[in-house]
Amino acid sequence: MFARTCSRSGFHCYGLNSYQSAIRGGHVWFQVRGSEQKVKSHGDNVDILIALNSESADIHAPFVSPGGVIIYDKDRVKFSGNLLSQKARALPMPLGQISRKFDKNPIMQNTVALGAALYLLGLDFKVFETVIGDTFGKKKESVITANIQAATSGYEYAKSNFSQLEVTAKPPSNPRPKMLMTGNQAICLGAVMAGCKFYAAYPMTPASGLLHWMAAHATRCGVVVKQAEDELAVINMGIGAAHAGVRAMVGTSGGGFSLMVEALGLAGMTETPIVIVESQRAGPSTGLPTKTEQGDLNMMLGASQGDFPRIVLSPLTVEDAYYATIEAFNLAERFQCPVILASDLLLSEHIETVDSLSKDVLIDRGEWANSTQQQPFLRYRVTETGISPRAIPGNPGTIFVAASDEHDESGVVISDVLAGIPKYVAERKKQMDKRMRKLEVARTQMPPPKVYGPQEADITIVCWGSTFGVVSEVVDTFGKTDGIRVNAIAFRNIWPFNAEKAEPLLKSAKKVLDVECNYSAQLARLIRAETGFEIKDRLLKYDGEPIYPYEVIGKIREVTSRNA
Amino acid sequence: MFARTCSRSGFHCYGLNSYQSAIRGGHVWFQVRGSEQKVKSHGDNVDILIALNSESADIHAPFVSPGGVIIYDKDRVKFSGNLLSQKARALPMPLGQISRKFDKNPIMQNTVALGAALYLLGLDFKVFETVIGDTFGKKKESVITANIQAATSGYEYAKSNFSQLEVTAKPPSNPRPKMLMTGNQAICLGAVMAGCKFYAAYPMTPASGLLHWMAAHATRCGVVVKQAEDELAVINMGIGAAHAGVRAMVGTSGGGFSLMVEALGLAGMTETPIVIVESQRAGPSTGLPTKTEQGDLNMMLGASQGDFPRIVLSPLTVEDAYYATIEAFNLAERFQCPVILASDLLLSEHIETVDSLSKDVLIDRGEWANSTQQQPFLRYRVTETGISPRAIPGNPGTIFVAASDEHDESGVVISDVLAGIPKYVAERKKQMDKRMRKLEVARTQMPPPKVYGPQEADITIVCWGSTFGVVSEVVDTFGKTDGIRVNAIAFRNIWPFNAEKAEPLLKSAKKVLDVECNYSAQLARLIRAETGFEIKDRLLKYDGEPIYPYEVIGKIREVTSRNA
Amino acid sequence: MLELSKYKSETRPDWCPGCGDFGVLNALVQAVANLEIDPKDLLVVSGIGCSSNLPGFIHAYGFHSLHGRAIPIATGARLANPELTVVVTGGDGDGYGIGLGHFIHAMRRNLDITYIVMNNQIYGLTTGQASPTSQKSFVTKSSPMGTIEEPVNPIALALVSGATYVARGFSGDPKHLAELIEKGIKHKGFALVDVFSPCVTWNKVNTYDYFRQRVYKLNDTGYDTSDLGMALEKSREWDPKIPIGIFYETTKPTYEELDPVLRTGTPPVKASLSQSDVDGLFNEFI
Amino acid sequence: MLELSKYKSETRPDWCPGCGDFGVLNALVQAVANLEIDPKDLLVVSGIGCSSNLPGFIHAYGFHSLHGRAIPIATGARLANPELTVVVTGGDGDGYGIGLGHFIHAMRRNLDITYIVMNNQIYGLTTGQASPTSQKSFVTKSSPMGTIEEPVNPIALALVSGATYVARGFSGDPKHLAELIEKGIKHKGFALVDVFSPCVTWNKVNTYDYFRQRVYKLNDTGYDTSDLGMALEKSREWDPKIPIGIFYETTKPTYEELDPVLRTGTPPVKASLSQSDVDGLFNEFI
Ligand SMILES: Cc1ncc(C[n+]2csc(CCOP(=O)(O)OP(=O)(O)O)c2C)c(N)n1
Ligand SMILES: Cc1ncc(C[n+]2csc(CCOP(=O)(O)OP(=O)(O)O)c2C)c(N)n1
Ligand code: SF4
Ligand code: SF4
Ligand SMILES: [Mg+2]
Ligand SMILES: [Mg+2]
Repeated sequence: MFARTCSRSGFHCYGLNSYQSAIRGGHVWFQVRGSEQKVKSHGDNVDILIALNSESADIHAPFVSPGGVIIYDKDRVKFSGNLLSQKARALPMPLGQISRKFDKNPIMQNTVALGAALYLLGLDFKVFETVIGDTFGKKKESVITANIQAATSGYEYAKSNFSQLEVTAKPPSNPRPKMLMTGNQAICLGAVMAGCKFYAAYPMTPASGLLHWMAAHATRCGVVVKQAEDELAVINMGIGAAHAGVRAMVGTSGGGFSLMVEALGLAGMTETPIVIVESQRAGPSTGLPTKTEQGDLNMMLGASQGDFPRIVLSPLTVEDAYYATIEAFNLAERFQCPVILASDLLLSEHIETVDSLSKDVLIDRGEWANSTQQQPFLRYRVTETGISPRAIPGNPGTIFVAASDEHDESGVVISDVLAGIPKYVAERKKQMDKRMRKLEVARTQMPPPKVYGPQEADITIVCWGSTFGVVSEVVDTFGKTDGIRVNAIAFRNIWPFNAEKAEPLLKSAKKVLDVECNYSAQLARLIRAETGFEIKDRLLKYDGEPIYPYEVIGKIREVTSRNA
Repeated sequence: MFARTCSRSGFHCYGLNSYQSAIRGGHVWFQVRGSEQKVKSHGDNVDILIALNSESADIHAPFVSPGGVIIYDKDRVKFSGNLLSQKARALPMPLGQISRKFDKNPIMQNTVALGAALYLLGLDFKVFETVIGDTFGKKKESVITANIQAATSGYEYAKSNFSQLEVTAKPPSNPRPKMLMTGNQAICLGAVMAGCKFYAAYPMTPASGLLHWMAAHATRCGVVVKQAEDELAVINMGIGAAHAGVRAMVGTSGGGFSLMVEALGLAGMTETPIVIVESQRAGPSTGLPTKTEQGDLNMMLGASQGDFPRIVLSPLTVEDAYYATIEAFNLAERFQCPVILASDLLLSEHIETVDSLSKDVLIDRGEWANSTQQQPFLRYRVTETGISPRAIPGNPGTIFVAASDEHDESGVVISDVLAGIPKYVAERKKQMDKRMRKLEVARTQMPPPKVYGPQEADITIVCWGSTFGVVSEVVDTFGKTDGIRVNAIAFRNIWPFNAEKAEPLLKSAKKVLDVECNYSAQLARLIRAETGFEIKDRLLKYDGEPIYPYEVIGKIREVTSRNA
Repeated sequence: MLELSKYKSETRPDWCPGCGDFGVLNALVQAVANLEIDPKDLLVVSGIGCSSNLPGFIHAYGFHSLHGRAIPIATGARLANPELTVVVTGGDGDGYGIGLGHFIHAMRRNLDITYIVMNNQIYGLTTGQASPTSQKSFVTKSSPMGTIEEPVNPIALALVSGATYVARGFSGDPKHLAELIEKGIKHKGFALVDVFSPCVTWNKVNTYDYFRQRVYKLNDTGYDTSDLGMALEKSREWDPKIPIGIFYETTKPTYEELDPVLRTGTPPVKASLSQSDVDGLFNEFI
Repeated sequence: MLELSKYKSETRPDWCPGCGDFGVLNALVQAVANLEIDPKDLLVVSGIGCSSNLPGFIHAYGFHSLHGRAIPIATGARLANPELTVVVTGGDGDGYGIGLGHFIHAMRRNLDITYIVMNNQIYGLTTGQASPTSQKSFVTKSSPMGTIEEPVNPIALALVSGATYVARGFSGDPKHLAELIEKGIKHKGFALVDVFSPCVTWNKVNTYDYFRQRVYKLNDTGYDTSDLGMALEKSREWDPKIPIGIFYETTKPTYEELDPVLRTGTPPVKASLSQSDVDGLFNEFI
């Protein structure tokens, strides 16, 4: 609600929820950063920390920025204050006491604290009221009133007891409400704008948000949403739907993707377009379900037996998630193969303001057989690009069977009685070559990695996916203020890997630093496999937490100072 | 039976069955090569071709060696003979007519033809009789008699109508019966010798042979054999059995391995030792179930989300399959992680004579907690090698829970209420580091790739797994007779990849040729990812057939003649 | 009735001579011909197995998918285009072994598809291992001492899982089988047709003769197909006689009738790709 | 009886206050204490879910495995060491959703393990989506218009799949539940104990009150637990009253008694690693 108040007030903001699998209690906190400029990561410091229990207070107090404050319940939280940095202030408030006046639900404490925060930052209380109204819109009127009253009390309490922050928010001169969404929501919005008509999933953090949004918008957006019995069913349903002709998407995290591996090859072999969202979390295995990581790249690239074409895109920002999703559908249908959208917990679940997204969506459905197809219809016709015109059930004159067994141009399987006969040995090779040719064509069409920051730099950071957030912030801030010039190469269209375009960029860099949220530098390894270029300097994080700007900056200093 | 007659007569031999998924008919043939020397591949040519239908006759006739013969049914097979090479002979026989005298089963035709072959090659008919006796041992006496009579008739018919081959087999001076087995059987034998007590599987070509052998030997070898409902169950049963303390193995092909992906990470996370045989066949997807390929390396390396230790071995020969399996069990328990034994259809199903296998098997069960363990028992104790002493249920004083969630040293999960708290963020990192340290230790212990042939060579062939068979034959024959000196580097302990040992070997080679049975040169890509070394010359085959010596030789000539 | 030749595929079945699956193929062709389903509107989905090769042998759209995954594929296709007639064909290993979970979940959905299982009580394609319907003590390559598990009872499972049409046929009686399939396709909701379809190569116990001596038709006994309790009892009958025919039939709303998007009537595959109220959708995020 | 404290884990359960799973944990502890099972000989296996966290909260060997795979893990462990008491615990999503196939195949094996399902008719850990046992029309995050599938009936499935002990408990009645679990563990063969274990956070329909008003004990009605037909009938009862207790109990040879290796008596984990007749084995290949 706070983030939305900021965005409606025309501020940029970026919010991240830190939570655990367990529903109950645990250590839950939510951090929001707002600014007039675009906010690209969760940042290092917090301006206002709201601590509802002693643990949160102690853990996060050191990160309250100079000039910032910590608001805590003075009756329940024991807080000494000596963990705070010099210029930060501790603001005890009777949160529980005030909130109990309006509702017995302890969540109301948050609302009181939010009210106080609004005052401290000088935000417009009216905007907040509209947000509350919309958030609880479907609930009882009394809930809305109680919340507004609680927030007002917090606002008033703060007003009479504390002074505003020095860094009070100056509303932008021309306040234009901004869109505020999570990466998951951006993916959903992209999908429905791209004409997705089928979404199947099995709940799994951090991909569940996709299912929830899609289920809530099914009727409105005309998407058949199916929660299936497991991820095996999920992807096969998606493939079935795509075979029948709709644009279909499925979503999961690493564990669920593990179960989709066999069917990935099925989509590859039958040349069925399907979009798979893989929102990574900290592994291996069940790992840390509510923590972030970028540890599944090896799996996405290696999944399923044999060689077949697949495409992997990793959106860099919430905004990019919208566009990448649309692109994913187009690529899937153009190349008739599975497309994996590699997200992660940080991207999927953090909330961010986005500049206006284009409503003008280009849809490319690829090549289709027309209904007056010459007979016999060759669904898997060998062509120069490897792309064979598609057809779907219901269409007259294009009857064929899609088979996971190797088949000839017409789709007839050649794995049984025909296998080993020279003519069909050759036929097999032709089909392999045809399929893999699509990947080669796709490779040449892949854009180069995104170069961000100055042309000339002392150090070039290599990253992919959501890590671009913190990296770009460092390029923008540290890179502009410090003597060290920093730029970044962000890999987003990851596979097929366009080595011709990537290699010169890497080779011309003065120093290269790989920044990834995983143990084994999976992107760096991919780069070496495809270009031979080895990135020796690496900032790798795999403790479940996202990478912080100060960590990147520290590493930059280390690398640039060494034998400089 | 023919191969066994050869091996009992003291010959080396190598046999390969070519067949299709369909049970019935199709194009089925079996080729055997025998020699006094070790036979390392299926070879290019056949000495005796037995064709029961016209199709087989036409397809294989061109490959009959000079001096060789084709035996066919003169009543049913239309065979012109002009497909034969100059010095080869066509030998029509009334196979059906003779065989019907003894049994109405058309399979008996084979036996008649085999009898003829025995004569043509000058083999001892008595040895053949013992083989028939053993093969049909459990069946009725009458079956044995019928078979022997049919073979005798064939033998006699050939004797009265044809002359023996010029290349008649000279029995070795000191005929010692040799062991004859398939790769699958060598794996099974290795497993039971290593003390495997649990084998689970779901039928899948070309791994089914493992299940059949194990099921037939369950009682005798004390192995609990479980055919499960699917491969998800298979691997999880294996992990459960290993957790309870036995040496456990599971077997499948690529499609089934796809379903095991999630549990591979479970074994990695819970540090459970398990041996997984992955016998590759031509993919992607269902592909060509009865054809060979080495296309699943990417999958084996990338399977399952996140980073965790795994080990991949690819046996080079049938003999090596025996030793690699024993090693796999030792590595699995030493490093408490999953070990993948990468076989393929060619290795798993071809039959080969092996020199005596050692019965002296070294068993290393790794580190164990003793029962007077200090309390609390730390199952996942952080150690220098990353290896933590194990314990199993039933043992007093070492109670713990194995969890797929991230956990602390004692095994308590830290993914729920504890996640995100700084102490446990650090704990998570420690566990990741600990697990991955095992992989580093394993890496340093991995032997260098096998160098085969002369130290100095004009061209060095890089290969893995069963392809070593044809490659080593070319090194032995062509490499010794032609002016071009050839040697080979065979990768067998594939992962963790020991770059320090591999790189100098590759860099010092004059020319390097990569020979693999897959489309995308998966091994070459791995080598580049790990060493930066790019192998540009490649012989890649992916039409389902194994690589033939003449193909390797052709490629060698091409590469060495180019800018020589 | 359409001509049977309309459904004739260019590809000759590769089944062993005498395989029960021929009878099933013929019965299916007869059924769709009787129902006058245009081949272009018929989608036959299968998994992997000898039986699962069937889609290649009938002239209709087909999807020969993965071992055990035919039902999810069919579900997706049907949800995308409910104007198609969707028939799933496969084996006992495919459907009652590796695919068992999907089978049961599909039945509780009551999606309007027809599932024909060629139950030969063996894994045919992989050359003869025990299947989930293999009788106890059955000796196979994977069970040399005989199987020791209770066989799955697909009829009983269907009855307790919400299937609205549950039948069993015998490929030795293709006329009766064709009727069962025809009714199954006509039935609105999930229809199971389990078929005794002997594997002449690997199952030497459950042969044509075995079944000829045992099967009898429920229909001939004045059986009431609306009585679930009775159906459950009949589903447990095996020795000395085995019932075939329709065990149970009922009417319940189908998934298609209940799904909020499908019940609007437009098949998703024919819906426009663009959103009708883009501005409203975007405004939700402000 | 052993002291309950023997089974006390160092780790405090992280369930929401009031969660039904507390009752199940307590009942399980009571049952194993009554049976005097040494914690070192008890192996508790689970999948993933709130309920599947249970092994961490009892002092015994445990395996907290993958979502839906607890039964195969337990099967492997039990086959390797039949001297262990193996108890599987998990949720409705885990066991009747993603794990449904394993569940049914396990029952037809009649392996001697006890399966306790904390059935809260919701996906708890993932914050409230429809589960396979969610009642029709149930509104959740993933079914905002209400679910449209027939719920799975685990009791009926167990009855037709060969389970030899089939019971249902309620965590609001932990004493009765402890008895059911104790009998289940003592029972030779596969025992299912389905438990109504309310999720106080995400399921506001099937609450303690909901069940308190509806459940009655079969035992109180002079019910005959050996009558499969009657058990099937009872398994379909829901409105207005819901039976709890033992639905069905029978004696059949267990898998352990039939397996050719296990029936020799030595648990594989204690068998020597070396082969007794190496020469004979090698000679087979000559
Ligand atoms: C994941 C996977 N595991 C195993 C196989 C191998 N396989 C192919 S068909 C089959 C069983 C066939 O039995 P069934 O479904 O009864 O069909 P039938 O051949 O008897 O008609 C198996 C195990 C496979 N294709 N995929
Ligand atoms: C393969 C896979 N898919 C999805 C998940 C996410 N997930 C964790 S628990 C759960 C469902 C939990 O429901 P249930 O089994 O009923 O347990 P409860 O939390 O209700 O006790 C899901 C879907 C997962 N861990 N693994
Ligand atoms: S093996 Fe059996 S099921 Fe397969 S085609 Fe032959 S008879 Fe039919
Ligand atoms: S969310 Fe529900 S099931 Fe999970 S601990 Fe809380 S009450 Fe129990
Ligand atoms: Mg079958
Ligand atoms: Mg639940």
